[in-house]
Amino acid sequence: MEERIIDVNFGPQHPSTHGVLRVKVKLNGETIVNAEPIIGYLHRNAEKLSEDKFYPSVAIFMDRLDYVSNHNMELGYVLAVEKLAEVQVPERANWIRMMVVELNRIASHLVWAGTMGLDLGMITPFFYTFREREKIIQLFEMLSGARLTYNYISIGGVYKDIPGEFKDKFLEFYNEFPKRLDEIQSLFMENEIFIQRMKGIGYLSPEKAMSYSITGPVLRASGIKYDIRKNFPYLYYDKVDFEIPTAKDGDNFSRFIVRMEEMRQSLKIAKQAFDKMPEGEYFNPLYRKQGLIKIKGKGESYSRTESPRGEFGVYVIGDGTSKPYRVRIRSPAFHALSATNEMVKGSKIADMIATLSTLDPVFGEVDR
Amino acid sequence: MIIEKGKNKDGTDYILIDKESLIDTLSSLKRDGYNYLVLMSAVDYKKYREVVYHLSSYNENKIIVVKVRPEDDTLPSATPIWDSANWFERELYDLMGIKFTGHPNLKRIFLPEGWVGHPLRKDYDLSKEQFVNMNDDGTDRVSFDPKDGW
Amino acid sequence: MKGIIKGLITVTKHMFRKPVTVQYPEEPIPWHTKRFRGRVILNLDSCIGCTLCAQICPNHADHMVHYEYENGKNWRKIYPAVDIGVCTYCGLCQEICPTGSIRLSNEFELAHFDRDMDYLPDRLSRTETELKYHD
Amino acid sequence: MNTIIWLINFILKAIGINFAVYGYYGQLIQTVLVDLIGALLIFLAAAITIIIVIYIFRKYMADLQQRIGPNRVGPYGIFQLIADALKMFGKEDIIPDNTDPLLFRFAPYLVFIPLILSYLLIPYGSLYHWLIIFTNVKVTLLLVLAFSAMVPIGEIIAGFSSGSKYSLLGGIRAAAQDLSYEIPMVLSLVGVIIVSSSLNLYTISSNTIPFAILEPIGFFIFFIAMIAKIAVPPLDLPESESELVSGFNIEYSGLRFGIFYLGVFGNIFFASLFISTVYLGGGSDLPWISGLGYIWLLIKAFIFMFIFLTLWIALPRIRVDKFMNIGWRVLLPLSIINLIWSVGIAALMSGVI
Repeated sequence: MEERIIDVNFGPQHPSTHGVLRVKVKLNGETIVNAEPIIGYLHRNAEKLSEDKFYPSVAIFMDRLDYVSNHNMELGYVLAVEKLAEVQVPERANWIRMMVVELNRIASHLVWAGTMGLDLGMITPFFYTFREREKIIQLFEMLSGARLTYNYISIGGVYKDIPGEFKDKFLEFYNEFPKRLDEIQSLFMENEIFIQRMKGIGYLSPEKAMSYSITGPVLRASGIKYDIRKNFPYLYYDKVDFEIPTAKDGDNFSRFIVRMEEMRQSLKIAKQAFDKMPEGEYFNPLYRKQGLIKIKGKGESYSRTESPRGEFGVYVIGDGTSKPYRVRIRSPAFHALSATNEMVKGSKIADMIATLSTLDPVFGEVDR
Repeated sequence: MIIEKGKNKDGTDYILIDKESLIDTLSSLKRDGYNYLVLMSAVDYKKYREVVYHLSSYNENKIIVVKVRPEDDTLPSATPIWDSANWFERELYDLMGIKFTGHPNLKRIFLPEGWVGHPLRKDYDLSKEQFVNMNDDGTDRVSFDPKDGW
Repeated sequence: MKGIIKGLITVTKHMFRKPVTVQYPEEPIPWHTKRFRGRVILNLDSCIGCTLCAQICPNHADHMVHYEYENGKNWRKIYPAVDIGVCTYCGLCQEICPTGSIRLSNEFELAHFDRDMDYLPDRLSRTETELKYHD
Repeated sequence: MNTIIWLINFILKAIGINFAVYGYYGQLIQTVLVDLIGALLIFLAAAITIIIVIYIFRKYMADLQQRIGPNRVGPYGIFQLIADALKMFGKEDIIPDNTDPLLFRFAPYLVFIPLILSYLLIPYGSLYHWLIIFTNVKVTLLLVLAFSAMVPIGEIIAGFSSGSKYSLLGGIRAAAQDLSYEIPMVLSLVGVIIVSSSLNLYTISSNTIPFAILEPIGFFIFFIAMIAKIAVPPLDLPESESELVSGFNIEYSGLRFGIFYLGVFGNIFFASLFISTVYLGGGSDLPWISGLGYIWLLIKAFIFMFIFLTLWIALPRIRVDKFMNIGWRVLLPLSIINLIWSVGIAALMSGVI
């Protein structure tokens, strides 16, 4: 029989591309011969926009990068500016930051779990994960007054202190969440169809993962124990007790296991941060009120943080004015996406969808 | 050849090298354990442009910054050393207009083909709006006329 | 087969749990806090026209306009106007205001019958409830 | 004589429409008229059933997902489907450029009409008490199989004539899936035919011992084949929303899309009726049991429907090649084993052994 290769464009409007990814696929029947991801449909050039804004205003754009883990994005930027402008941060603020960042990691992974279920044709886990995420968002709303774009972590601290009723809600969430997570996991983990769809699919070797600069859960699922929180501790990650889950196989199923386990570890960190939080100031008064436009720095600094998708870095260059000269963003999912062809070549269309969903790209951040 | 050595504000070491020794330096650094290309960025300092490589390691806790100033905006490509340099270099070409010789697929990555100018340059003309349309054969076309195309 | 049945049981268990959705316009939102960052509101009497809010605004939603209102402190008679269409409710204007005259209320029901998104100082100084009554 | 036809006849005569008095041709006209009204009623009944099934499905899914479900149109949202249908009628019927217009227009009816026709073939009640059987020819099972084999052809035609690559892939998948479930399904039914030595659904369903007990393997195969036939998750391969956007019906809009949509739910309910007729029959001579046969049938069918819906809600989609593997490498050998098994049972029952 004669082989006929057809070109199919998956996306930019497609139910399972997590936004506006377009994948140009060459298909032989249902087998993928070549897959070329094309990005840029959500490009806003946040790097250029940042250049004529004051330092605190740029944090607003960071919120819009990875719109499911906004606190992590803000933290990356704020740490870079704090290094640049030599800002002192009170201890309590750092603990609060750690807590919200870890809670946000859970929220982000929950979104991922739900949408991965949708990609595989399961409708129900999506509702359960979003129910849990809603609780986290309500906690965040209690803290910052916004539901999605928080603008909570500020240069020199955090904007508002933890309110009184937060403790009860947080402890309620802390006690209930592991049970709910087990429930959600039981829908996936032992399901034979799910295992068939995930085991051995989308294999990424550790060498290739390193060559593609992949970080985060995708790298750890390939068996490399690399986490910025352990390797280059920032905030107080060296003072809390947690583990970095890894898996050996490098396939979709390992990525699933790693992320599921990471949620449990994050909850552990958030609880420790909440317990270890000292009383005291939660912001540096020098950089509040009119101090917002007095943040100045000369030189360059690069901050490395572990976002839910991997290493999120912000490279800020200041020229001594109160506006940054250049802001450069390293987005983790960008690199995970660049290895798509490596993972999906030779597999079926359905496998490509599953693989793309385990990479967990968020296009606000990939396209910037 | 190392022109300048120093420390950045965040405490990392940086070296400024010349364009000819870039590939040699990068591959020798990779042999020394810097096997992780964290970030490639380009900065427009008006008088000259600078390409910055952040290198780190997956096994050890170290980081180094390599800077190079390309005259006439061309640099040798680092794709043989790291696969991730592929998209990094496409991005730098797209937004800063730095051409990498030896790159397998040097196309714009974010903006449509045919876009006029490179937005991250400091002399980019922000006053003109550009409109993107699709030709009949599926390629992109850019024009300054808002009424053009559909 | 065992895993499939386990999943089915998990799903069926949820039949006996209460729905978590809130029927919004009829029921109030139970978690709505006082801290919620809603529409910007301006106090005309204390504004000194320092333009700091317009400078810090990341989207240039906040801009200064001339407005005839005498409060004794604002001798240039310029007051902030906010284009609600591009406002991101980040709260930086509230943070930077030296007199506390611009702040974020917790009103979020901003639907009107006209499409005038640009809130001039006069409109900005009144709450949504007052505006609705006025309509 | 059928109860419903008798009722129609009675009502017609009561309001003064009676051609039967005008001799032979008058009687013929009367019969045709009564049959036409009966067919219309069946069509309406099927449409209403489908609407009820969709409503139940939405509420049931909402319940399992801790939501409320439709609750705006009418009390408890019961008129939501009518509102949806009105919206579908109001939509523009778009026919894209590079389609085959005739086949494109024709395909939805090829899916829907056989489905409605196959509703006519189910024996709803007993032959002796409250007769609610519309057609009782000797080969109803064959007719049902013939009608249900037409449905995938409609899907394939829809997929191929749309002129879109997604729908082409959906059409190919529909063909592949059709081939891999239909042969085991028919073979498992052959077992039933051998044991009951009849092609009539009424005779099969009034077998004293239900076939689910006599032939558990056949029942299992048939159950899986039914999930594949109705093409809902976990086996909604031709549609597979997250991979092929909407599969074979991607280019359809308005009323034609609505027909496909109704077809899915009509198929679910028909599959539940079919499986409970064939495999969970179990007739009885007692009049208070067999006289209320349609109630038992409905209860069984609803149980099966809820099983199908729960599977839809809870399970991920099987990959297309894996399902073909299951069809050819597991179900087909199993159905041949089942065939041998049922020959043994038939011999045992007829006293040969």
